[in-house]
Amino acid sequence: MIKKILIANRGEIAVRIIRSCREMGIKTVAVFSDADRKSLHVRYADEAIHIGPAPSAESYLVMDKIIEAARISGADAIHPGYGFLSENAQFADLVRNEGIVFIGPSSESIRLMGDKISARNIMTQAGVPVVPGTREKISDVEEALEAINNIGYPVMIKASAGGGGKGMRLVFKESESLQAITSAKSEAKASFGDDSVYIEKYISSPHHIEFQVLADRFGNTIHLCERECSIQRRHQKIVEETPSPIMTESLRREMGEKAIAAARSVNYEGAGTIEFLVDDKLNYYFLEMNTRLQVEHPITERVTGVDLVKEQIRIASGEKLAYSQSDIFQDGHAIECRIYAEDPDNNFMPSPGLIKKITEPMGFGVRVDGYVYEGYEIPIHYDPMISKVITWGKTRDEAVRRMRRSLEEYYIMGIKTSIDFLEKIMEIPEYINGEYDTHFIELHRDALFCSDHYPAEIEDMAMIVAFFEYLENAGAIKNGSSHLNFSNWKMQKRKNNFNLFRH
Amino acid sequence: MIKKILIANRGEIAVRIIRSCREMGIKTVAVFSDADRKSLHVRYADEAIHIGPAPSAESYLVMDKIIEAARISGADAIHPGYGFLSENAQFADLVRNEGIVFIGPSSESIRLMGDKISARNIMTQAGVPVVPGTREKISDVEEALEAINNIGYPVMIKASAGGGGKGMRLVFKESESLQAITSAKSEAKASFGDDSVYIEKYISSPHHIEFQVLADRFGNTIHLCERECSIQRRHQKIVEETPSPIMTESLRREMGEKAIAAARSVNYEGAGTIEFLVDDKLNYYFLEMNTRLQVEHPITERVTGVDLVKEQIRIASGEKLAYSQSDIFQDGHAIECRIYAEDPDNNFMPSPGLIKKITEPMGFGVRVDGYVYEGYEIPIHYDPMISKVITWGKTRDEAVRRMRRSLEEYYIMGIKTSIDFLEKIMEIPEYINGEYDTHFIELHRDALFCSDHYPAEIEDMAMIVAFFEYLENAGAIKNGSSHLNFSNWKMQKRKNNFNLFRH
Amino acid sequence: MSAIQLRTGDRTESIEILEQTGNKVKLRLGEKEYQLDIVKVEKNIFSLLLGNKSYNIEVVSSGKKNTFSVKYICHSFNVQIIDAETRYMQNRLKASGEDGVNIISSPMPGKIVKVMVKPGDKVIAGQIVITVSAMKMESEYKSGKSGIVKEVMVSEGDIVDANAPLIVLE
Amino acid sequence: MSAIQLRTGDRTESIEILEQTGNKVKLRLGEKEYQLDIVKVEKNIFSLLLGNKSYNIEVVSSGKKNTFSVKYICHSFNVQIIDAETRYMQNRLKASGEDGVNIISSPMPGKIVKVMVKPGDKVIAGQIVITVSAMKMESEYKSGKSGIVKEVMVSEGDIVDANAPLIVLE
Repeated sequence: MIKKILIANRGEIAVRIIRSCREMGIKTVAVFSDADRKSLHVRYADEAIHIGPAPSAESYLVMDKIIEAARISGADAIHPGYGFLSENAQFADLVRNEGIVFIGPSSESIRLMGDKISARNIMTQAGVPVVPGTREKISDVEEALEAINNIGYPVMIKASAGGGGKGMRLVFKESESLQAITSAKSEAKASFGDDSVYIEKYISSPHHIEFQVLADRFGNTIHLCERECSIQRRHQKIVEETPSPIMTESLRREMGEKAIAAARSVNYEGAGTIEFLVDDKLNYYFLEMNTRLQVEHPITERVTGVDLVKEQIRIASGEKLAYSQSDIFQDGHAIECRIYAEDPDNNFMPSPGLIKKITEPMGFGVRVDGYVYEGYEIPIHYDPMISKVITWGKTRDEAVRRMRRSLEEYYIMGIKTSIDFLEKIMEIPEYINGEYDTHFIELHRDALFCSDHYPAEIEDMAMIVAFFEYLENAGAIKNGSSHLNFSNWKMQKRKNNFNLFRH
Repeated sequence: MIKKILIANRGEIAVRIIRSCREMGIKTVAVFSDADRKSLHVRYADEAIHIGPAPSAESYLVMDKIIEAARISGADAIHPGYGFLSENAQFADLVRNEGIVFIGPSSESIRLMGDKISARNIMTQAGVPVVPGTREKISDVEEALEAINNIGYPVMIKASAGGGGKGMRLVFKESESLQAITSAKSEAKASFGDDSVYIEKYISSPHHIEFQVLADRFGNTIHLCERECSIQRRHQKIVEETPSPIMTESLRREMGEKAIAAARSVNYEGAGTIEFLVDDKLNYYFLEMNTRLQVEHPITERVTGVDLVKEQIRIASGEKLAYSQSDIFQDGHAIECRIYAEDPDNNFMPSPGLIKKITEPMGFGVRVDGYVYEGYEIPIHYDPMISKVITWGKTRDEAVRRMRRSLEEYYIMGIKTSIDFLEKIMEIPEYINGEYDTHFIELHRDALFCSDHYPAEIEDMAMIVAFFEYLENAGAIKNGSSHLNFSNWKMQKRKNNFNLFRH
Repeated sequence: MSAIQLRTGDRTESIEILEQTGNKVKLRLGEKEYQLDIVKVEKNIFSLLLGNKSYNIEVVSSGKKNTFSVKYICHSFNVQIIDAETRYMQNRLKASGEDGVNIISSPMPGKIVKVMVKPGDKVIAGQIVITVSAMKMESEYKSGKSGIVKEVMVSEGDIVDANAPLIVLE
Repeated sequence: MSAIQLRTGDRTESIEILEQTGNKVKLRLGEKEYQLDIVKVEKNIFSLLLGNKSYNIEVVSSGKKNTFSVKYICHSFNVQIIDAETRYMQNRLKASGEDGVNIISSPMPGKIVKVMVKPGDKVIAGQIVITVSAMKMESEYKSGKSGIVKEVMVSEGDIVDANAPLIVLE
C-alpha cells in the first residue's frame, strides 16, 4: 500500500485529496509556489515543499520540480488532481520512470484519449456512438443530399473552408435541404472561393451528461452512473447534478455499458469520466474522456457512497476493485454548485483578493469543499474556483431546496463571488422542474442578471449598519453595547482582577 | 400546511430546526433570553422575540411567555426541540388550547410515558419486555429463592428500605443464592431495622440501544432502526452510532416491532424514541420513551436519508406518513460525537466563555450541527453542549476514521472542549472494534485521561509560536511578513492610491 | 448642515440617533423613524431586530475611506458616509478643480499584459487602452472619456490591485 | 540577563532570533537551533514549516499578560513569555512580599451559589469554602491552603469570570 503521497496541485482539490489520505493513514506532501505559502493545502499537508515562483508555468507545471519534491520528501506516489499536469502523458511516464506511482491511468490511455481524432476513431471501433457527420469535403449536391439522408435531420451544413458563420445552414426538414445546400455552397464560394461543404448532425437542445468509471488493473471496470452538467457559462460547468432529470433506467444501463466499453478500449485504469452529448430524443454521442478526477466528482460520491479518491489510491496501489457493478446504485439526489471568485454582473470578471469574512453553510445533507479562509488572499495567478457546495436530498426537490438554503447561509465578504447568481438559478422554475439544457443560462439571462428587487426597508437597514460600523471605527461607541468581546459585568470583573494583582 | 413556526428553544437544536423550516419555505420565530441576544438562533430566524432574563426558569421555561410570543408573531405552530418544555404535558395542552399546533405527541402520550410506573405497566401489557424483578417486598427466604429462579441469574438482591449499597448482594449462580439472601437480610435488618428485600435482574454489560419511531395520526407507525448510545460519561451520552455493532438483522426486526408496539400502546403521534437496555446475551428491556426529538437524531437521518424535523412538521400538519416500513433501511454507518464546553481532564468541569477562534471540519461524509461562532460568548446559564459532529462511512471503519480526521480538523480556541477527549475515544482499539458497553469510559480511564505523549519538537514549536505572537502583539514585527493582510506590493499600491487622491 | 449623511446609489439621506439604551436605538433616516435593536455579533456582522424581524447583515470596508460594502442575503449595497471631513475634502477638491482629473483605474486585481497608449497620446472614449490578466482570463479596458494621456502609472508585467490608478487623462 | 525567556510547565528556555529574511527565521531555543519558515496565516493561527514538515498551530492569549495558550492538534501548552517587564514586576512583588498572598479564585465562570466562610474565619487546606454553578452543574471548591479569611470578594448570586478572585487568605 502507498505510504506517502505528493499532491501535485493546489486549492480545493489538494485539500480534498489530503482529507482522504488522512482517513487512510497515508502521509501527504504539498507543493507550493511563492503565491501559495499561506494556502490551505500547505497547512493541511504533513509536509510542504516550495517549487518556485507564482506563475504555474514556473511552478505547478514544471515536471522536474514536482518529481524532485517527491524525491526529497520520499513520497512513493503522486496524485495530480485535475488541471495542471493531470492529463499530461509525458509527466505520467516521467513519474513512473522514477519508480514513483502515478495515481492515474497509463500514459498510453492519456495519449489516446487526449487526441480528439484518435479518440473518435477508437470509440467508433468500440461501438460507442459519436456525433454523426461526413468526415470528407463534399462538392456534389447529390452527394450532399445523400449524406444528409444518412445522417438524419436536423443537420448543419458547414463550409469546408469556413469560419464566422459564413456558408452555414441549419436544415430541419427534407423540403429545405436542396435550397440550403445550394445557398450554402454559393455563399461559401463567394466568401472563401471554395464551395465544398461538410455535414454534421445538429444537436439542438444538447445535454452534457457524463459517466464516472472506475477500473482496476485486473480488467474490472464499472460505472458509477451519470452526472448531468448542462448548466454552463462560457462553456464551463457551474451546476451539476445526479441523477440527470432526463435519464431513464434503461438509458442509464445502455450508456453505462458504452462508458465501460470506452474505458476498456484504451485499457483504462483508475477513475475516469466519459462525456456524452445527449439530444432531446435521448440519442447520445461520445464527446471526450477525461482521464483524471473531475471537479464535480462529489455528487457521485454522495449518491453512491464511494470515496473516489480512496478508490484511486487503492487501484494505484494494485488492489482489486472493491465494488462490482451490482453494488452501485444512486441513493437520493445530489447537486453541486461551483463558487467562483468572479463578478457575474460584470461579464464574470475575475475577482481575486482578500477574504474579509466567510461563513460556510452547515447541517444535514450539506458538504462544502473549499480552500479559502478568513484572512486569505486569493492569488491572481490561478483558477477562480474557490469552493463547491454539494447538497443531497431524498428527492431532487429536497436537494434543490437544500441548495437554496445553503447558498443563503454562505457569506463571503471582500471579493465578488457567484453565490448570489447560483441562488437565482435555484429559483428559476425551469431549473426547479429539471427542464433545461446547455442553453439554460443564455435563455434565462433576464431573470439571472436582472437587478435586485427588495423591500425599501432592506436598503434602509444596509445604510444603518454602515453608519454603525462607521461609528464603531470612529471609536464613538467604544464602550457601548456594540462592543464585541465583553459584556459589562465582565469588564468590571477584569478590572477588579487587574487591580488586585497590582495594588 | 403550517406556515410559521415558533421554536421554543435555543442553541444548536433551534438552528437545526430553522434549517429544515427554511428548506420547507416555512417562516420561523426565535425566542431569546437576555443572555441570548447574540445567539445564532436569533440571527437565523425570520423573527425573534425577547422573553425574559437569562435563567431558564424566567424565560425558556415560562409557558405563558412562549405562548404570548407565538400570539404576537402570529406563529401557527410551536416546535419545542428537546429539553426545556418539550416533554411537558401541560405545555402541550396550553399550546393546543390557544389553537396553535404543538409539534409533538398528545399530552396524554407525554403523561403516560413520563411516569416510570405507568410506562412500565403499559409496556408489560403491550408485550414489551421490561427489566424483570419482584415488585413487592419479600421477607420469606423460600419466596425469595423462588423469585430468583423465576427471574434467572444474575440477580441483584436489594434491601427494600435500602440505600448506599447496604443489604445489596449480586448473585451469579444458584449455589450462592441462599447465603446471599440471608446475609442481605441480616445486613438490611442491622442497617434499617427491616429485613425485607426485593430482587431484580442484573444487567451486567448493558448497552443503551434506542429505536427511532415515526407515527402519523392515521395509525401508521414505523421505526427507523436503532441507535447505539452506550458511550456515556456521568450518565450522559457522548458518542452514538448506527447501526449498533451488536445488532443482528433478526434482533433489529424484533426490537423494531416492539418499539412500534410501545408507541402504539399510547397512540403516539410524531417522532419519538424507545430506549432499551440490552444485555450481553442480546436480551432487551424497555427503559423509557422520549416523547420528542433526540440530540442524536442526525445519525438516523444520515443512514436512512429521512429529515426527521421535516417529518415532525408534516405529521403535525396532519399529513400521512410518506414512508412505509419497507422504505426504511440503513445505508452505511453514521457516528455522532457531542462537543461539550467542558474540561474532561478536570472532572468535566463546565467551560463557558468567549470563542476566540473556531475552525470546523468539512468534506465528504461530515456534518456539523452547532451554534457557536467566533466572537460568541457561551453563557453560563444553559447546557454545555455546543455542537455535534456527525460522520458517515460506507463501513463502520470508514466512519470511525472520518470522525478521527474531522475531530483533528476541529479547532475551538478560548474555552475547553471535549474534542481531544473524543479523539482519544476514536483511537481506543475496543472502540475501533465496536467492543464496548456502558462501562467503556470507566474501563478506559487510563488511556482516556492519560497525559499527552508527543515529540519534544512539538513543545518547542508551541514555545516559538507563543514568542512570535508576543512579538506581534508588542508591535515588534508590524511590517514584517507575519502581518496578515497585505503583501508588500499591495501596501505599496495602496499608498500610491492614497497619495493620488490627496495631492 | 453638520449632520451625517449616507449615500447609496443615487439616494442620499441624513441620519440621526434620537435615543439609545444599550442595543435599543431610535433613529431617523431621512424622513423615516426606526426603533430597532442593533448589535454587532461578529467582526463584520450586525444583527438587527426591527419589530420582531431578524436581519443578519454583513459589512466590510470597501477600501475607500468611509465607504462600506453591505450585504443582506443576496442584496449588496455600497454605502458612503458623508461626514464633516468628507465634505471638507470634497469642497477642497472642487475648489482646486482637481475633481476634474480623469483616472482610468483597474476594475480588478491582476497583471498588466499590455498598455496601448503613452503620455501625450490622444484617446477617445471607448478606445481600448490596456489589457489586464487575472485567473487565466484577459480583459481589455476602455477609456470612459476622451482626452490626452498625461501619465501612464503602470508598466507591462506589473501586478496591480483593484481600483489601482492606471492612466491619468487631462 | 536581558534575553527573553519562555516557560511552559516546568521548562524554561531562552530564545533568540539569529537571522530573519521574510518568513524564514533562524533562531535558538535553549540549546537547540531551528531554521524554519513561520507565517501568521489567520488571526490566532501560525503555519510553520520545519524542514518540510508542516505545522498548523493555534495561539490565543490566556487572559494573563504575556501568557499564551498554544494548541497543535490535541496537544495544548500554556506558554509564558518572561521579558524585562515581567521580571521587574515579579521582583517587585517578591520584594514587597505580596507574592505570599493566598487567593482562592474561580476555576470557571459561573454563579456563586453559596459562600461557606466569612472574614475572620479560620480555614484548613481541603475545606470546602464556596459553591459555584454553571451550565446546570454545581461545583464545590476547596481551599488549597490553611489560613484566616481576610476578605470575601463575592456574594451569593454574583456572576463571576474564570480566574476571578473569590476569597483572600492571610
